Amino acid sequence: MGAELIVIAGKLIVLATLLLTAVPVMVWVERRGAAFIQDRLGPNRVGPWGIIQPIADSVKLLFKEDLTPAGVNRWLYFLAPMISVFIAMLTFIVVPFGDGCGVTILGQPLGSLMVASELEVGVLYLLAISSLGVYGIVLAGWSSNNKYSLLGGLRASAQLISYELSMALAVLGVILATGSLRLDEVVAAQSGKLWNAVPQFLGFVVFVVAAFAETNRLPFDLAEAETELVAGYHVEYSSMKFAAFMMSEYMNMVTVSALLVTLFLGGSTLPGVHLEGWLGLVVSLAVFLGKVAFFMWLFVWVRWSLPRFRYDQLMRLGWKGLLPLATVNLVLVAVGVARGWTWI
Amino acid sequence: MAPTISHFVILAALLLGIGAAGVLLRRSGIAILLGIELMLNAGNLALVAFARQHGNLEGQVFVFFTMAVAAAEVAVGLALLVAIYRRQQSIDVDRLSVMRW
Amino acid sequence: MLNLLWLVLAFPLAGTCLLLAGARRLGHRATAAIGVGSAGLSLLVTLGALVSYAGMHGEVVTQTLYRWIAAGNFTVDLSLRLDSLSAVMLFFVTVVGFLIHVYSVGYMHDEAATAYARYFAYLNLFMFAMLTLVLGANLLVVFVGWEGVGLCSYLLIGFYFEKDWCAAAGKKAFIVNRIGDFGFLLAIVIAFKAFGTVDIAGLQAAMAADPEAAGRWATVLAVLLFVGATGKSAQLPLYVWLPDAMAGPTPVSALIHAATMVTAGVYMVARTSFIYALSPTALLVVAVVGGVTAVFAATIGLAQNDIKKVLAYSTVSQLGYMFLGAGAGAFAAAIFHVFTHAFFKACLFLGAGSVIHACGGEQDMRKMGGLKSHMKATYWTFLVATLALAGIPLFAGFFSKDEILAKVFAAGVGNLHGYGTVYLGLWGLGVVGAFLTAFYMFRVVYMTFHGEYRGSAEQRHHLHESPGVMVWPLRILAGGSVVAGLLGVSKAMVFDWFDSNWFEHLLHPVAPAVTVGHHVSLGVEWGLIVLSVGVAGAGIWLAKRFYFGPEAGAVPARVAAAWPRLYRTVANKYWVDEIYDATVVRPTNRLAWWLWKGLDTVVIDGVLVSLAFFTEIAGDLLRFVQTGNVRNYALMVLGGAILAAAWLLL
Amino acid sequence: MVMTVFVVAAVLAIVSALVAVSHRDPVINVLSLVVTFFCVAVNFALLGANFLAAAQILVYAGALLVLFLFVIMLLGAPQAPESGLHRPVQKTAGLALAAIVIIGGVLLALTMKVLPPASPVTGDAREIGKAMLTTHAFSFELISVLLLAAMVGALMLVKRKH
Repeated sequence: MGAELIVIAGKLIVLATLLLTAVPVMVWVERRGAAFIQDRLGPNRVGPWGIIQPIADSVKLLFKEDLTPAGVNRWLYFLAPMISVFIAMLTFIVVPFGDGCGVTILGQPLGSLMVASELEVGVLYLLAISSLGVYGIVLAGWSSNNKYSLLGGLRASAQLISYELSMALAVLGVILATGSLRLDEVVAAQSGKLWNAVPQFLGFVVFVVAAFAETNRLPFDLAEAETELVAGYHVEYSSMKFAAFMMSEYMNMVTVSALLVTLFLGGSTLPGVHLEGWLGLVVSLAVFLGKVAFFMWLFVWVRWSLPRFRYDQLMRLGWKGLLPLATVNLVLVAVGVARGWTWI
Repeated sequence: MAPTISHFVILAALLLGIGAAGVLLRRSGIAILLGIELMLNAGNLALVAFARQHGNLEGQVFVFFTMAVAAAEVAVGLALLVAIYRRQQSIDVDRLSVMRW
Repeated sequence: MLNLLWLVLAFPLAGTCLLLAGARRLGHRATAAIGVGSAGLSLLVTLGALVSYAGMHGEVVTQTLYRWIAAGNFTVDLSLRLDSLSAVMLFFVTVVGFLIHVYSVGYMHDEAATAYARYFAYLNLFMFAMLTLVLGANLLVVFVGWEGVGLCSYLLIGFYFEKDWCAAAGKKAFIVNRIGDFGFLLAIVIAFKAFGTVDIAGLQAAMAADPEAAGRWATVLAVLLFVGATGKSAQLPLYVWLPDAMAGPTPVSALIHAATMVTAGVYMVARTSFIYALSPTALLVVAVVGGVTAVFAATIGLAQNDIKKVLAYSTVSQLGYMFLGAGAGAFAAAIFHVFTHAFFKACLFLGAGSVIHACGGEQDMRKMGGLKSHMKATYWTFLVATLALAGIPLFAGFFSKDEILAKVFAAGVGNLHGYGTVYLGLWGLGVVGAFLTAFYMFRVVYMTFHGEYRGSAEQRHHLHESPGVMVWPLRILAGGSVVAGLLGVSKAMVFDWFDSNWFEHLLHPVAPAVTVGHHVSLGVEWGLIVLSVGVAGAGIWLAKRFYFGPEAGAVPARVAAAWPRLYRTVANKYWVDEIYDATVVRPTNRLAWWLWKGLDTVVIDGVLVSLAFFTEIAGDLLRFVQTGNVRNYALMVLGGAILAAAWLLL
Repeated sequence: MVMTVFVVAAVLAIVSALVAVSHRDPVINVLSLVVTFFCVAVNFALLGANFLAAAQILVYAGALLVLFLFVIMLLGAPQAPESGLHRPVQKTAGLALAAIVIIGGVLLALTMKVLPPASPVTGDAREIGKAMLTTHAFSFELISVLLLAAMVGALMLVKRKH
């Protein structure tokens, strides 16, 4: 019991560190990346290549005045950023971010590196928890008592509900091919054959597009849309509450990227590589981080490359584009499974 | 001491009663719909409890059907509310008695 | 190749779907490509299948696509059956069908794009249905094809549905066909009831296994099937729709109402010949109906002035010959006539279409004449086909018609089933029919192609030979009308030198002839041949005397004047349509009217109205319970639920 | 341990349910109902229905209540004026009925035979799916038709007439 708890606690610490470290790193990557794409320098004063800049930013945010506008619904106004961060962190615990490779700590096998490894309904849990993320945004928009925030919140709720559907359908294809709701089994099932992204290319594409919508990133950041809604749902927020929204956005990016990697790109495995012991553990972690890093970069890349969709275009894409595609993917996978095609 | 089925059923009964009170006493259409949702959920809880008692899955399967019905009900109910609101700028159901006789 | 047999059906069906889906978007070119292409692909697959089938030894090939119906012990597979009989049908249906598709490209070219697409879609659908009918391995699949061709026939007859009389003709064809179809359906039901299967092979096996039951049911089954055949193949008394069916575009008349669909009845009789072989009565019925129809329709054909109407009655008459042959037990001879008839009658219709096309839509022969010099290719092909139809030696119709007459004569002399005299009488009718056929066909040739042009000056200016896509099918079909007969030269014609009747051999395993022990001697057979040639020659001579030269038309006018009543009777088609109208159509209408006004309006509506009235009163009383308050309703619902729960629990 | 979880969840569920039906702010109503549903999901998990627990959160908290919030915002948070017409009879009868429901349910729970829980059935997704698509296939189809009808109906109701 004690050893088990220690292992779980260890995993939790690793996880939280990973997630929280990812945020400043991503902020830096985003700013430097934007600068690179727009052919300018970006932050370069604080530390070498401006590496310390995110820390300076957070210190600044921490010491800003925490403003509570008049006429807001205090409770909800306070609750909204907390919900956002909480949900963003909660989703990660079922993602297998590495392979234990038979390593034992205090006589306790590490197993697949995720916190809640005994959860049979991992994928469903993920979908369920991530579907709650919308509450943070909607409540922020609502409680601010500001028409821009309200519009942002409204848009966010409609958008998230719409895209969650396509996303879930795309995930269903993977589940169908795997035959299990456990994410570590999804990874294990991919290690012996093609990664899911190949036979379920449609589902993969749908998931990637929906991922952008679910994280409220360009080209789908209609909820904040600074050029029309000022800053959307968090227009009234300042100081650490604002920082909380920022953090949750970046954490969501990490989660979604990790999911993409897990569901469609073989997770922490590389085809043809089987290592044992600590070496295997380190390599698998590195592989996973590498894959996730690629998608994180993709988020940045796309943000600074594509213009924003109009709202009706967004909805049309979601309902008339992605949903049918995801359905087609699901049907194809179902046919494949029914016919016993092993490669699917 | 582990909770027995009775505990769950009592909880379900309480939730059902609270939901029923909400439906019967509130005048806001949204509150009424929420009360109905609560009642359905209480029913679900009882179903799962009974399924556990009998050791089969029928109850759980039925809960899924209930969820689907709840989803359909909410969709139509909210659409009705929107339509009503457009008509008389209010969702007070006591103002809806113009269609009698 | 044989396991690709289903493609024969799939291509036309795919063509239909494409054309119907794209009717508004496809241009003429694309439509023609899809329509003709699908028929062509079907033809290619057919030829491939037939080549590989030819390498076998006449086995029956069945291909089961899937189990269609499974209900208790009643199972029906969607399965196809290829044997020598269906192979013959398959061959000429796809060949003639493809040629007519090609011809239609030119003939229908003036239609609007959507109508053009619709036309080809229907034509492809017809091909699909007809091939289903031919290839079906059980009666139910055959019935699907049977109904399918009926539907296409209806759609295509009413193709110009904006004209009332075209739509009416379509409806007439459909309704008359339904009467026959009902007989067919009854036969299927009885077959299942009596033998527990609707599969053709299964039925045959079941009847062979239980001769007693087979003998009991054979006559009923055979006659009901024949009722179906009279509808589809336009025999007495259900022939009336076919002449009206000429309202459709001419290629349709050629394909559906001459070459393929109308022969479906004959095919069906040959297909189920094992039933007919067991029932002398049914055979006699078939023979009598066929023989009488042959002469009856031919006499009507004498006095028609619409070129397509003459051909229509000729078709009815020739179908009569086929049934006459089948009724004499010579199923192979009947199918042989179906086969040759497909070529020359399609050729005749397409030739007529070419003529009509040239005359700007004119169908009345009294306004034609002298077209020979304007359209050489049409004239020569038409003439070849006419000679074939008239039964002039070396042309296809001679061999097949003569074969039928010889078999009927043999049946008469051999006293088949003890009905020898009847068969002899029918043979006499057949010979008369042959004379009439030669006469009215040459009447058409002389009135249309010889003499002076009698149409308007504007039409004369317009006269031209048809384009290549229309002429080439004519040439190919004319070629077929010459050579098709060589497949079944009877033994007598080569002086018993060798067994030259390849066609009969081919079909013998599938549809064995009902034979009589008596053998007609070679001399008598030659006598019959000479007689029928002489009769045909006499017909041609008479036609030339009546309708050729400066005196053309004078003699017939004198004849008509001498017997005015007879002439009017024949010209008005024996008033059959009028009789049907008075005895069937109008009484039915009146009955329906009474049912509507009497039963429906008074009795049924009355009950319903009074029910509604009482409900309304009850509602009037009960509506005071409705407070209009939603929460009140909720209260009642919950109270009721509690009461119900209490009642259940306590 | 299990009992503690149950008690906490049950108390929280009842309190939040009370808030959900009694608070005047519809947004608060919805949010406290989210808490209730969470607690019910916890109860599902306690009963071994893990899959249902996740589905409960996904469907109710993730979709249905968001829809409620969406509509509330769309209508600008209509605060129903609970003044005006009072209906004392309605109120009394409503309370009485609710009380009957509760008392009846509790009595039923206390008097019913509590068997030792039969072999613990875990609500495995596979088993539920199989049951749904085999024994209950007809109901499943019916539900799908119902959902379609609801979708069409909702669209028709809110469509603006031009």
